[in-house]
Amino acid sequence: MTESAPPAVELRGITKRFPGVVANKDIELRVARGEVHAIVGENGAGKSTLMKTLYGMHRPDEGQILLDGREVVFKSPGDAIAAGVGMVHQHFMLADNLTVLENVVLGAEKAHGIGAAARRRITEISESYALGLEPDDLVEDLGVGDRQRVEIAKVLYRGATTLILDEPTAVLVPQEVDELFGNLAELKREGLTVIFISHKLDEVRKVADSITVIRRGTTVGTADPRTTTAKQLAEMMVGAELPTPETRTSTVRDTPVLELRGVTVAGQGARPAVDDVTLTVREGEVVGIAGVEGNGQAELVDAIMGLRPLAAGTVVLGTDDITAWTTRTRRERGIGFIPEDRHRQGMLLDAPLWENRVLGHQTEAPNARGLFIDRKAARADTERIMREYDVRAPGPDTLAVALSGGNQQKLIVGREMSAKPRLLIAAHPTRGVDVGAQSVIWELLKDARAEGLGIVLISADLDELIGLSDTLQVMLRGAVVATLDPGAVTPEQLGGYMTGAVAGTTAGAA
Amino acid sequence: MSVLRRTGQALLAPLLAVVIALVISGAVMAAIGVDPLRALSVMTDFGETPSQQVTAIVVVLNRAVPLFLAGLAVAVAFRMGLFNIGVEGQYRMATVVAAGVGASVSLPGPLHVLLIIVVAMGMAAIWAGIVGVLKVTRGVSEVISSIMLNFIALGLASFLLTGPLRGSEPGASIVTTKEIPESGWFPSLNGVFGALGLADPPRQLYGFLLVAVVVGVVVAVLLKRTRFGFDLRATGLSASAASASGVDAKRMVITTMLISGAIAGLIGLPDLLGADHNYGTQFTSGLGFLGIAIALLGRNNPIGIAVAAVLFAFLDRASVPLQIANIPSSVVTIIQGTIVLAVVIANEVARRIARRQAESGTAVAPPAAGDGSSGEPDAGPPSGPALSNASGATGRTDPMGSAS
Amino acid sequence: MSTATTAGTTAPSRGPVTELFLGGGRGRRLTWILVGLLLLVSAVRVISGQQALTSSSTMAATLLLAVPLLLAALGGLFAERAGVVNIGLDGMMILGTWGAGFAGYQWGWQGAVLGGILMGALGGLLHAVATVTFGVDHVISGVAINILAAGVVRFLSESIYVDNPAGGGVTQSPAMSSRPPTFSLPVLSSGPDLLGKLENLHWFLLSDLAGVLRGFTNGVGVLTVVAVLMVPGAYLLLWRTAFGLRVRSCGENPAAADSLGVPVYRLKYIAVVISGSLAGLGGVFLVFIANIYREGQTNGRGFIGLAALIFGNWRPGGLAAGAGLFGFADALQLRSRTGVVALLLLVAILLLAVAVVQGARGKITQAVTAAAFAAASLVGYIVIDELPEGIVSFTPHLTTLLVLSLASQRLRMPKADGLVYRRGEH
Amino acid sequence: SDEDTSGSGGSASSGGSEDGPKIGLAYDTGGRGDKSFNDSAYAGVEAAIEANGGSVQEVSPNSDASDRADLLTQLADQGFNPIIAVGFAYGDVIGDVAQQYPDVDFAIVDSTGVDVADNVTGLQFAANQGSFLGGVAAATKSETGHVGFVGGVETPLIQAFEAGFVAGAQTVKPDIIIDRQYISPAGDFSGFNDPARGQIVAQGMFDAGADIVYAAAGGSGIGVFQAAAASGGRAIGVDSDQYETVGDASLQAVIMTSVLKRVDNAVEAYIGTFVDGSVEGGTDVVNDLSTEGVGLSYSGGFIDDIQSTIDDYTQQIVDGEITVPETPTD
Ligand SMILES: Nc1ncnc2c1ncn2[C@@H]1O[C@H](COP(=O)(O)OP(=O)(O)OP(=O)(O)O)[C@@H](O)[C@H]1O
Ligand SMILES: Nc1ncnc2c1ncn2[C@@H]1O[C@H](COP(=O)(O)OP(=O)(O)OP(=O)(O)O)[C@@H](O)[C@H]1O
Ligand SMILES: [Mg+2]
Ligand SMILES: [Mg+2]
Repeated sequence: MTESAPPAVELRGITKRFPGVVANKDIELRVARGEVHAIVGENGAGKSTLMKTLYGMHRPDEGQILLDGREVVFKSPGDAIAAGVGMVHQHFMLADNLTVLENVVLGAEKAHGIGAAARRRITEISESYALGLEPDDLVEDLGVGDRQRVEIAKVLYRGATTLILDEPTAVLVPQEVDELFGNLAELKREGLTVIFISHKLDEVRKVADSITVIRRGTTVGTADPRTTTAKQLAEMMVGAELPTPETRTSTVRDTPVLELRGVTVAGQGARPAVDDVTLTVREGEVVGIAGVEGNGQAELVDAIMGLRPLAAGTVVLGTDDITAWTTRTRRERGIGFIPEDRHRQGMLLDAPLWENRVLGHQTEAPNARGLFIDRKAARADTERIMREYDVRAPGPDTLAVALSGGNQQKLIVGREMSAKPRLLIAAHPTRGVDVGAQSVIWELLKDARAEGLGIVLISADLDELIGLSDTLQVMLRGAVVATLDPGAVTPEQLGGYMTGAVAGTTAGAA
Repeated sequence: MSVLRRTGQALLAPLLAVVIALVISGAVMAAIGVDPLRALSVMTDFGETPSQQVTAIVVVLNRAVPLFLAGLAVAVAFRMGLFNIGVEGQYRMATVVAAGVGASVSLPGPLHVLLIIVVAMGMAAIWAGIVGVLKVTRGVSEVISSIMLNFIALGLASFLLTGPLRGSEPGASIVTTKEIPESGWFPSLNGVFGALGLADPPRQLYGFLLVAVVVGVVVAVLLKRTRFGFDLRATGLSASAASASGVDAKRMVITTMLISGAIAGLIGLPDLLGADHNYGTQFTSGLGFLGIAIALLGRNNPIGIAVAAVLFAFLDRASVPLQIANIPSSVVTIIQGTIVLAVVIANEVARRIARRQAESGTAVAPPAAGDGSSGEPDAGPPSGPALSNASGATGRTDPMGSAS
Repeated sequence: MSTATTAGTTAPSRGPVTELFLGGGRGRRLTWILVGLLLLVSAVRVISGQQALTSSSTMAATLLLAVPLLLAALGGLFAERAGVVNIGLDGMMILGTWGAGFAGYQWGWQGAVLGGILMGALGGLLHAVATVTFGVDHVISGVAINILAAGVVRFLSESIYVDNPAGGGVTQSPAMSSRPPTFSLPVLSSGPDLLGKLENLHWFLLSDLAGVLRGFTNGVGVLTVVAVLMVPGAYLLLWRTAFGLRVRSCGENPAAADSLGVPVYRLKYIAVVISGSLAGLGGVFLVFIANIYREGQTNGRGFIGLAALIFGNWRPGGLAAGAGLFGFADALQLRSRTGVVALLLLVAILLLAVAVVQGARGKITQAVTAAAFAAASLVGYIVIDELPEGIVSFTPHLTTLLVLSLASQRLRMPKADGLVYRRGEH
Repeated sequence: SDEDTSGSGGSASSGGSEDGPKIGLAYDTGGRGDKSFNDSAYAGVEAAIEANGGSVQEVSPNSDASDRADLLTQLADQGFNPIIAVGFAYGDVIGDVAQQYPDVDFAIVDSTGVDVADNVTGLQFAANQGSFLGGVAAATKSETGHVGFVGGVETPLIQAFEAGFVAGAQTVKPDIIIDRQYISPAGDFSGFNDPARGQIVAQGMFDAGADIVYAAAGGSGIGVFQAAAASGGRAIGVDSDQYETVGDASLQAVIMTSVLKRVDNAVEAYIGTFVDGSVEGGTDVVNDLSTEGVGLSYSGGFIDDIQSTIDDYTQQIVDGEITVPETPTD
């Protein structure tokens, strides 16, 4: 970090406009060689846009990009790759139906072909950075963590010297995050430069050498992670206090809203995806389900929602055995649903907001009148939700796709809450949502809980899980392996249970 | 002001399409030494006498009615992401069976017609239902099964016609079913011309036009206003989101195919009930495929489909006067092809222009500014996202199929 | 795939017989399936006395009927692997027939090949321009191309062939000025024709095998040879080369490919143009049979090719099997109405096997359904002598549909197939 | 209306005098250039114009042939008279149109004018008689005692060809083997336009031992000729003298004869009666062996040696000693 050496990456006065939006305005960024540089900012602040510019995915309307002091112009990612810049996208850029090898060598076939030489090279990379990749695995069979390592392998395979990671930790458990940070440290030692985006400010402070804060498309300043607190960072980002998910006063009542008895869901192979799960959610209780992604949480949610047939067991809502009910009936009778993947299950991206407000509540007031949809009432109610839940969009006729992820999520939360559910299934309710929106969503969940709502909370964010839950259930290979008291467990301990490092007990159950 | 701009943008695409189609067709005609203007005047010349003009209109409308129904049948399925390429076979089966049943019963007028309509809709719905059932229970792609069922319908109709339902004399050169008695005919609308003070044309304007209009309105209301229509469109936009919202995807596939098929069953009836009164070897085929083009042209929207059907019918009629004016009638087919292409290309171009306009117009910070105008350009989806989904669903064995 | 993995994990508990049939990977399994089928068909032939089932004549016809479908399906493979749904295959095939006819009467069969490929490629190019550059929905564009192609060839014939001294007319071209060469295996299927002699003995299995072999080796046209070689060729190109990987990545996740510097648009263009060329080549094949271009000659074969592609799970071997099955059923129905009835016996036996297997697996409903259909087929076989033309005509289509519904395999299309890809918006 | 704007289409003979008939000619699908009955009809019109003056306007139906009625209507509206509809497919619509234009004379090829309208004349052909002779020729010339019949589409019209062919062949050789196969069922007209299937069907017959195959299959017939050429067999053409029209020397060598349907003669004669003013509507003109409306062609000289046999049977049919069936028996 000598003063004289030019920065590895320097962005000067970058401006990028999209139709109707200025995503980046006059951005300045300096990243020194061999450092881990974090970029933080609200949802929609323009972080991804900036990184896409640096990676040649689009060209800036104004401004310059300098690498090691020399100005470069990238016409395509190919140019960026050639200049040693690699990027791991927020949404993985992987072809599911191709193998790890094919995904890695794609576009870089010149280096080692697509055959044995390439396989050797990938194994080499995988071993030296402990990525643990099998070249011939189909990507669709891999979990999130592995997918991310494939992404990293892709970049390393191309000999990148500057690595961009867009929200790499959003979907990882602490152990995986630690592994990732271990990998980053390894990269740093090799002299690679890492730029990474995250909403988890503690994490940022832990791993970054320096931080740039972006607000509303423009740089508001840089911060030193050693001297800046998370609170200060958050204030720079939004001018608001850093929220915490803490809820310590218990509101748990006696009446159960949901009982799962021996719920089993068939899996792909011989092993069931959900294995004999029994648990109870009471009124006013948040039951957190912890688990590394792919351990049956998604299937469990599907089973509760009636989206997947049960191989065995019963689901009881209140006093009703709902095992044979359709998804629609379940929703009508008081189950709210915030799905894990809002683009896939929560929204009609190409439909206007008011239709998205109707979605999932087609048969309920104020959306429906008899067999007809009440368009007027639905529009009006959408406007109410937008107001009450601070959904920032031009109006109820805006297409959902035009909203940022956080705003989409707030609309979903508002929609589900509006139906006054008895039970809420919330899968990753704040994933990829900025701190401001996060606190709004947390507050909403807390308020609803206080009013007697039972909540099943699934989250990869362990702080959120521990902070919000009254009871924690840990899932491993489809089965509940531990029931924990969130008041007495640290994220690290929890991570141990999730990965199976600590054997399952019912430690300090409430 | 903004209303003006909005209507301007809404009209931009169709206008552009017309211009593109005219330019391309004009170029083609010029290339073969035909004066495009003369061709245009021949095409739009509906004759000198009032009777000829009204006849021309009748010819166009009579042709448009089945095309409209075909487009509608395809569009309903398209809207939920199903590609019903099997309309062809559906209406063929419907028509032959309805003709057979219609000829073998005697009922008072309206009941007789009603029976024929119900039989036709039912038969086609069953034929389309097979596609739906195979898709949800066996995971068979609707594209492949409906292509196959088209051929099967062709053979089966031929078997029925030449076997059990044969009504024509052994020597007759056209094999037909028995003629439907007069109580089963659909009265023509020619009385309307008299009422309007127009000449009574020698050709009968199909009374089935009214049925088509009613069906069009019902479909429009069904799709736009009802809960069912919402579920249907939601499934088309995102099958996964729809099922998470409580739509029973399997049932939806079957119901939609049944509705699409039932509409397809009507396609052959204008001719059957209004003119031929029997089904024969010369019965008009190919309407199912044209229906796909019509649906696409009309952007899966009943009004658009009506316009598209009339346009195609108009072009079809023009092929005769073109030949008489010594202009190759294949020009018409080329125009039809270019128009379909032009419309969709125009939609794209118009969308881009609108975006660019918005871009230069609004240059302020993130979309937080909620003044309503900045988001406008996105409000008009290009050719209907349902379409890209429809093709996306082509042959996909989705989770529904795997559950069994 | 899933069966392969289960087989792998349960390997130790398997007896030597199972090992013989199911071990040794895909190649061995395929061989056994083929052998089994031949045995079955052979048995049915002997029982029913329908020599047409495995005669070399039927096999040659199968080949003739299957090759155009195969070429169209291969065309579809390239387009759809690159993410472009090509419902315009039929239109491109029509253009190919016209091009072949036009070039063929002037420059002989080599000219016809070029002419057909060129015209088909033009159709593909148009599809690429519409779908890739303009982002037009693939189905729309394909349908438009089908309509357009029919108009264009009629129009071209009208302007070129009417009053052309070389002959031809609105609906047909003059005859080709030379014929493509054909090949036969010396000694075995020509000259002494040993296979032919063996076939005529009507021995169980041996004669059937001879019939099949002779059908595939006697008087086979150049294009047939080329088309058959294209099946492994397409596999090698798409799965074993960098180009193929890139093409497939465009069909699976174009955004990912783009982010790695793969020129997605260019590749889609190339793939769709190849697709059109192959469909056009299918058209050339049809022209070679007739020696002229004739309007309506394709007769919907492009659509069947598309079906074969889906049937074959977007894989070269699979689509070849689909085209072959269709071609066989079609050949049989064209050759012999009574032969088709024998198929009922075949179906009955197959369904009975399905019933037994399903029953053993404890899937009672499936087993009963299969058994019921087996019984119905058997009754049909016994009762029916000859089917009416209308019914016979759809044998191949019904067969395809039945096999698909029975196999109920998990077909998997390329993930981004049919989705319009727009890079950013700028 | 005949400005000279394009070289194609009906302007060819519009040089005819103003005072001759303005003939409207509505083709069947395929239109002019089909080397078959559309062309034959045109040849008849041409000859008639040669003789009587006048002009012709040709029209063809659209792709799904849904506009046949409109074709006739517009021709009538434009003042064409007489109007000749080529092909039985017009049988469905010609009655309605003709009744609306009682002053125009209509003729329809291959269908009936009886009980249709007073101003419609049917120009019919005893195709079964011609085919009978074809059967005679095939049976006489066959060395293997095995012949074949390939029908395009299983319509009554083509079935009449089959019936005549079978009767003729069996009359000569009662124990002859006759393979019979259609390419597509009734209502599916692809069988007239699929040479590949024609080839495959015929090849099957040749492989099975047939040496002469009769192709009553429209455009698919060329496939039959190909099969004949490939197997060293022979074929019989249909409608027009296909030896002359096939335009391919190697195929000429296998076209032993063609069963002619003299549409040209019938059309020319009809126009003649029109000019004379002796048209009788509501009737059929049957063109059979007695009027030489059907017969065999001798181009290529393949059947010159059996001409006396053919003539003999012709005479028997004309004399009514042999009645040729119109529908096939199994
Ligand atoms: N292709 C695009 N077209 C139009 N607008 C876009 C496009 N990409 C991004 N935007 C807009 O630009 C702004 C910045 O988006 P960007 O993705 O850079 O935000 P971000 O900081 O990465 O947000 P997040 O934290 O949610 O990932 C947003 O308002 C977004 O709507
Ligand atoms: N074509 C587009 N048109 C309009 N807006 C777009 C377009 N593409 C992307 N955007 C906007 O850009 C934003 C950034 O896109 P990105 O893919 O990074 O999602 P995101 O906002 O981070 O969502 P999430 O938090 O769910 O990951 C999105 O919120 C979306 O609203
Ligand atoms: Mg982002
Ligand atoms: Mg985000």
